[in-house]
Amino acid sequence: MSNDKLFMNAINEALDQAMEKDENVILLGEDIAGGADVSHLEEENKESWGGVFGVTAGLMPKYGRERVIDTPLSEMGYMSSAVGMAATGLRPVPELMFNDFIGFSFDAILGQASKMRYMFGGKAKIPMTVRTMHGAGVNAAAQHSGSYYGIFGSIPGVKVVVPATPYDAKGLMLSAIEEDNVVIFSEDKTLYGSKGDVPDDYYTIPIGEADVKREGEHLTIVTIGKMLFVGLDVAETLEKDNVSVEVIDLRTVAPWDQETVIQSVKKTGRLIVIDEANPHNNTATDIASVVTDRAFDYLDGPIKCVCAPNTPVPFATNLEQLYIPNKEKVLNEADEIIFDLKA
Amino acid sequence: MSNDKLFMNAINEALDQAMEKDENVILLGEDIAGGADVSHLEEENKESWGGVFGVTAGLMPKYGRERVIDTPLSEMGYMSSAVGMAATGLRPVPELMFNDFIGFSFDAILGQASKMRYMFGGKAKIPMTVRTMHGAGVNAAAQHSGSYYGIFGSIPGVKVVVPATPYDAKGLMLSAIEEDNVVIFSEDKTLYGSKGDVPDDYYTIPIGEADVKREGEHLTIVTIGKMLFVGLDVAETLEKDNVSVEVIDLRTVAPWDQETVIQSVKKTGRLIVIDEANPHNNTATDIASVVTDRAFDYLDGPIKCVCAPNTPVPFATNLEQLYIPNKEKVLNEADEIIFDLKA
Amino acid sequence: MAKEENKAMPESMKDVEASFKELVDLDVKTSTETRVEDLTKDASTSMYKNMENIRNFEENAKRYFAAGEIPGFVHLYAGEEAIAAGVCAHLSDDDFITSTHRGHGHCVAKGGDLNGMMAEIFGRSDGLGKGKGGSMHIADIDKGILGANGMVGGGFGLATGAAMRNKYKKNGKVVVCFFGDGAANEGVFHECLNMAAIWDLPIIFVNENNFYAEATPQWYASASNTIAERAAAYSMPGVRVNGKDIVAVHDIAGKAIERARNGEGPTLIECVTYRMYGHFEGDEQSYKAQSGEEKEWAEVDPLDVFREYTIENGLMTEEELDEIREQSKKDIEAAVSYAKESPEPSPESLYKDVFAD
Amino acid sequence: MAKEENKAMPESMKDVEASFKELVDLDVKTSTETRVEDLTKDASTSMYKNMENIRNFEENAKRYFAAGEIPGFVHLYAGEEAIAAGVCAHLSDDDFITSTHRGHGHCVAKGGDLNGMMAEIFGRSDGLGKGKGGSMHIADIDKGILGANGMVGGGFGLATGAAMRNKYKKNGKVVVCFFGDGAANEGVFHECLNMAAIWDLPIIFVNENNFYAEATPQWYASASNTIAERAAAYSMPGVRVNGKDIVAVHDIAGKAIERARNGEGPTLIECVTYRMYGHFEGDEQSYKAQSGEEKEWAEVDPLDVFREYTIENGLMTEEELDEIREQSKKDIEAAVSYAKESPEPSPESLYKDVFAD
Ligand SMILES: Cc1ncc(C[n+]2csc(CCOP(=O)(O)OP(=O)(O)O)c2C)c(N)n1
Ligand SMILES: Cc1ncc(C[n+]2csc(CCOP(=O)(O)OP(=O)(O)O)c2C)c(N)n1
Ligand SMILES: [Mg+2]
Ligand SMILES: [Mg+2]
Repeated sequence: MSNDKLFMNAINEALDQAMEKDENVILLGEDIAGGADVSHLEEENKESWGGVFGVTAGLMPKYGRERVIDTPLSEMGYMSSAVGMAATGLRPVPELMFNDFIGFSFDAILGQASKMRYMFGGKAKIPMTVRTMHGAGVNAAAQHSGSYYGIFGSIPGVKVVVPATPYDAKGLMLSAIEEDNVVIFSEDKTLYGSKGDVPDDYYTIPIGEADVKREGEHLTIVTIGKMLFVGLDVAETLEKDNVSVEVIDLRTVAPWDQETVIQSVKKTGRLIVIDEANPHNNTATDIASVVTDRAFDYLDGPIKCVCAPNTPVPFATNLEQLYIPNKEKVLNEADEIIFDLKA
Repeated sequence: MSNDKLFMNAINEALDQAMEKDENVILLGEDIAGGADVSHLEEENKESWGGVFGVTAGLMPKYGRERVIDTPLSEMGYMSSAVGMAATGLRPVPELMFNDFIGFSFDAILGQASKMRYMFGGKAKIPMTVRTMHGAGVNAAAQHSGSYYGIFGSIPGVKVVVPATPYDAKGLMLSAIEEDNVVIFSEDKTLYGSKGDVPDDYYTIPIGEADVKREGEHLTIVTIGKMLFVGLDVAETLEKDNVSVEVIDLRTVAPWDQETVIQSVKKTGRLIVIDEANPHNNTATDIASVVTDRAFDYLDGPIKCVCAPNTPVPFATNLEQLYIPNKEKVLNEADEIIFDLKA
Repeated sequence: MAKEENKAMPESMKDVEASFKELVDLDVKTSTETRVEDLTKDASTSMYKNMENIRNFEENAKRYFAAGEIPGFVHLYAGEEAIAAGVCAHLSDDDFITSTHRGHGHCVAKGGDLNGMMAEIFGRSDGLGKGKGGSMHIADIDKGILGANGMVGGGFGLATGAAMRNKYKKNGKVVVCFFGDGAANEGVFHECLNMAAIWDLPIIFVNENNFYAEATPQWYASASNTIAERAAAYSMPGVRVNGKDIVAVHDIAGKAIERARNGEGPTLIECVTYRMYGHFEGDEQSYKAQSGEEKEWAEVDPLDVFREYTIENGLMTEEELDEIREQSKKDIEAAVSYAKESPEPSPESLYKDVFAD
Repeated sequence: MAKEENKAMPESMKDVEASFKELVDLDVKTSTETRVEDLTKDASTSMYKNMENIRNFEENAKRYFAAGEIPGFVHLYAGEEAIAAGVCAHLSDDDFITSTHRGHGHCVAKGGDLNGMMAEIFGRSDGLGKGKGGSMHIADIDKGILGANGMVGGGFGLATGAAMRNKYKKNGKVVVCFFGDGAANEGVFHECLNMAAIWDLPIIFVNENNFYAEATPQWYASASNTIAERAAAYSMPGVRVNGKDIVAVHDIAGKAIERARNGEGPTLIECVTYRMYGHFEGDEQSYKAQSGEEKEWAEVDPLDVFREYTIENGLMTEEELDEIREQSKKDIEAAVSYAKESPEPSPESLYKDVFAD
């Protein structure tokens, strides 16, 4: 059975089923339950917040505070503790509330989790899934709106997942938790309220596989996370000009699915990558460079990367909307490579 | 007057002249002097280490401990303190001993220094130069050998400099300290012992300008830091096959010099970028994607990025040497785009 | 909690010792004496004016956030006015402060322009940050405000660095670092208090212990009963004071700032307080106690406490106090109009102010 | 300092109280009693054997580094043997430790394979890390060694997490986190001691205060006189012990580990010691004192201290001790031969072990 569920509930359901299945799965983070040691809540086995946006609501009451751990404001401490838990056999799922807080806990990933197995000659496993949140769109300003999955993706030993739909979110989360490696699971805060079909049963979606969300002939658009909807929107519009667009949802940004993308580009000869990250040294430019290298002779034009500008995220609504890649920007870039196609 | 100086001495001379010129220039870091509060050293105004590799030796005795500050092992504390110093009018030059330690102090750059001016509507200036050290080659293993200038380069509001020669190191350091912005000055530890001509006088080299270290017609090789010497070596070799190579030393990796690189590619039609960073989401892929976009019609073949593999840095000498991009790897990649040129 | 419920200090809290004891065992120095002679009428007037301005600023922020005119995250300082107003009374424009995500109060008390602040949280071009920073990033460096900070603990380093600068310049200026009970568990607290202590920096670490970090109680998250006692680990004086009592805060802060100006080094001051509203607007606050001493603390209105005090001690009359209140309401309403009339930022401004040139 | 100069404990250091007082004013509990009845001959034998193995391992690491056969950074543990050997005597393979950049001693004492360790620092394929980690990354998870760590402070979180796991599994196992005086100034020290305390984790934080962090003295970098006194900020017991005296270390560690196994929570133990050589090989050590009490500490050889003790207390004879020493020399030489004969890693291994599949 399956039915329409919210993106945030799909994640919650995945966490619930993973915890149900394996007692080694432990959640920890700031206020993922909330109200720890508050007597009137404890008495009724109640949580307070269930996460700043309620994504983990209901899990503490069901699994108890020993498996849903509210931590002090100590990102370096609890993130690196999660690495220690993973190295000793648990499957921790730490939450870094906003990916912007990586500034307080980066060594847990860069210095420890991503390198231990290699430095120890393959003798360690770090089965850890870091839940975090990225993206602009809610006026959270420069310190709470960044998209840093590309930084994580540059680190050897780290896998990075960015789901766009509730269905993918659940299946990818369950795969991530099954993984014996460090996985950064980055959620776009503006997608939590989106709805989609999500099977009730436990199912997984392989990490490392992109998903062709729409097939097309003339132009390939690769998208990351929320940008999928910009890509689909662009495809609708261009269809009116008889330009057939293939939209590929990357889903895993590291290691990203080179075969699927290159196969598509060999068919269409044209590529646009949409990535909300800042424009330099990001996943979009990585894709552009790999595709130019591996499919150069198939390209009918330059590869276009549509990203956020090279600025922090602004607060004011009008500026923030201008910051996020949108349909108009993509269409402008597209013009340059599809003008010959337009009837 | 000018003469042969060591790379490390060129940096030391730049720091010395900057401190001489402006009393607001303050150095701070771990053991940049060494022996703080050790009576027998204090009595003779002696330092102990002058930095782990002696790069800052002699500056404490000359300027005193109030301008050359040994800090506790508190990277987040002293790096973010440097931001506070800069925001209030000093020109701090904090040293992050190894760039790998960014895991302990990333918020100082990502969350604070790079965003303050923007968030405050242009009302803050952060004239801070972070000296740090990258690169493999001395068996320092995975936690002391990374090349992370590409991560810094992805952050809006941050400039990143990676010098390859003593001459450039001095001139770029003096420019960095004159800058009213955050500059990451990343030194390759294996270059400290290299020698080159360095004028004794105070001089600056503009940040953001690449340097054509060798002119050529058929192939452009863009290099970062130490990779310059791999590029020049390759050029020598290919000359024998009558392939004329232009070697561009990027010098500033963010913002990198698009005009110089593109002008060269428009002339040669071929580009190889050599970058010791891990292969994904790095400066090389950024260059490849921008050049494909802006000079697509001038390209006679795919752009090749020669980088470190997607692994941590190994300890054993033979593996570490295999890890670092070298002449053979570049020549292999080159073959694919210049076979038609070889006589 | 509706505003009219607010009380002045309950008897139990008049004796700080006692009330803190109930809250948590107290084993650090506590200020009880309130040195009236220190408080001139002028000082009282400007402190009360600041408290009213903060309260009215927050009430309006609350109203216009609810009305959807102020976007983003808004963390209100209402209920904690005595701390910012009491501490900043000792500072001049060239003393620095670092603030937090709950920063409106600090910025008002330190002299931040009310119009510019209000326009900023509305996201308008005349805001102190041209509408690019918003509520969590209000700053005014010329007024000595190094910025509200969205990163919990982000202020420790900025403040420590500013203090290093003051020490180097030998200018007799001090820095005040405001931070919460939750922030005290960030590693950078440890690093910066240690550095401030070994270098005898002119800095005062002012902790605002409002019982909670979001929905997490201080008594759960901190292994130490009090924040103040942590000062001992840095051979630094640690003091705990009733943060609802501006006279007590002003007294202790004055002594600490004096020490700092004289080059006698840093002080950690823990001010126990309670926020009037949720962690941020929209917080249902199911974690808050509905009875007992916590509730008592919640119901204390520091403005009422000070009104009572000034009247009892003949510093101000009720009429004078009401006049200040009315004027403040007018000033804040003017700030709201100013904000509403200010245009949204120009599209080009998105690309500006990344680098200084 | 040439090895022959080493002394057993000078009179002034026999009374720990007194000698610490001279070192820095001490205001924390200190272990002085050394409970002989606890020390069986077997225990003494294996502790002494570990001390000898560490010493000989380091002497050889020093020799082959000088000969250019061991590359990279090498931080020697010589002079600090009593700490690792005394603490690990209480641990079994399924208790965990986290180590530091100065990790050879911890790994030997925790049962790390000598051949595999030596091959690792030589960078050979039979090393514990297949030659990919080297001196700063020796690990053997099956032996409960979560790794040496090149990041100062890197061990705090790993250890705390392992302790959270033990608490969750209710398995009665403990974790020991070794760290230096310099590491105690990293923010993660604060975060992890606080977490360990609020959750009563089965963990022992063993500080190795060897006077210096590289060339920076503890008395300069730490605002607290001692590391142990910082425990109070976490309502945690803090103890200071003579780290040159393995009997004292063994005694205190035993009590702390017992507490942890019984679910009574964490302990911070500061072991005062001194390294025999430089921070790393190549360090000229111009910062070290040439006279006074620091010099006295420098000259104490913990092995001689223990030899004297075991003979005086009739636990072992000089002959037995010498025999252990000789055997240890042989074993380490065998490890060196093993390392030298081991091939360098295969080129393909560069690309392996990044991900588990
Ligand atoms: C580094 C960091 N971690 C977490 C957060 C999310 N967050 C914002 S405010 C807050 C609670 C802060 O509590 P406290 O320091 O007591 O200040 P208060 O809100 O009570 O004034 C948290 C966890 C953040 N903004 N920054
Ligand atoms: C995060 C980090 N900062 C700095 C360094 C450089 N470093 C290596 S060892 C060391 C000193 C450590 O001192 P201490 O903790 O006292 O240990 P000891 O060397 O005395 O055993 C420093 C600064 C590092 N490796 N990691
Ligand atoms: Mg609080
Ligand atoms: Mg030390």
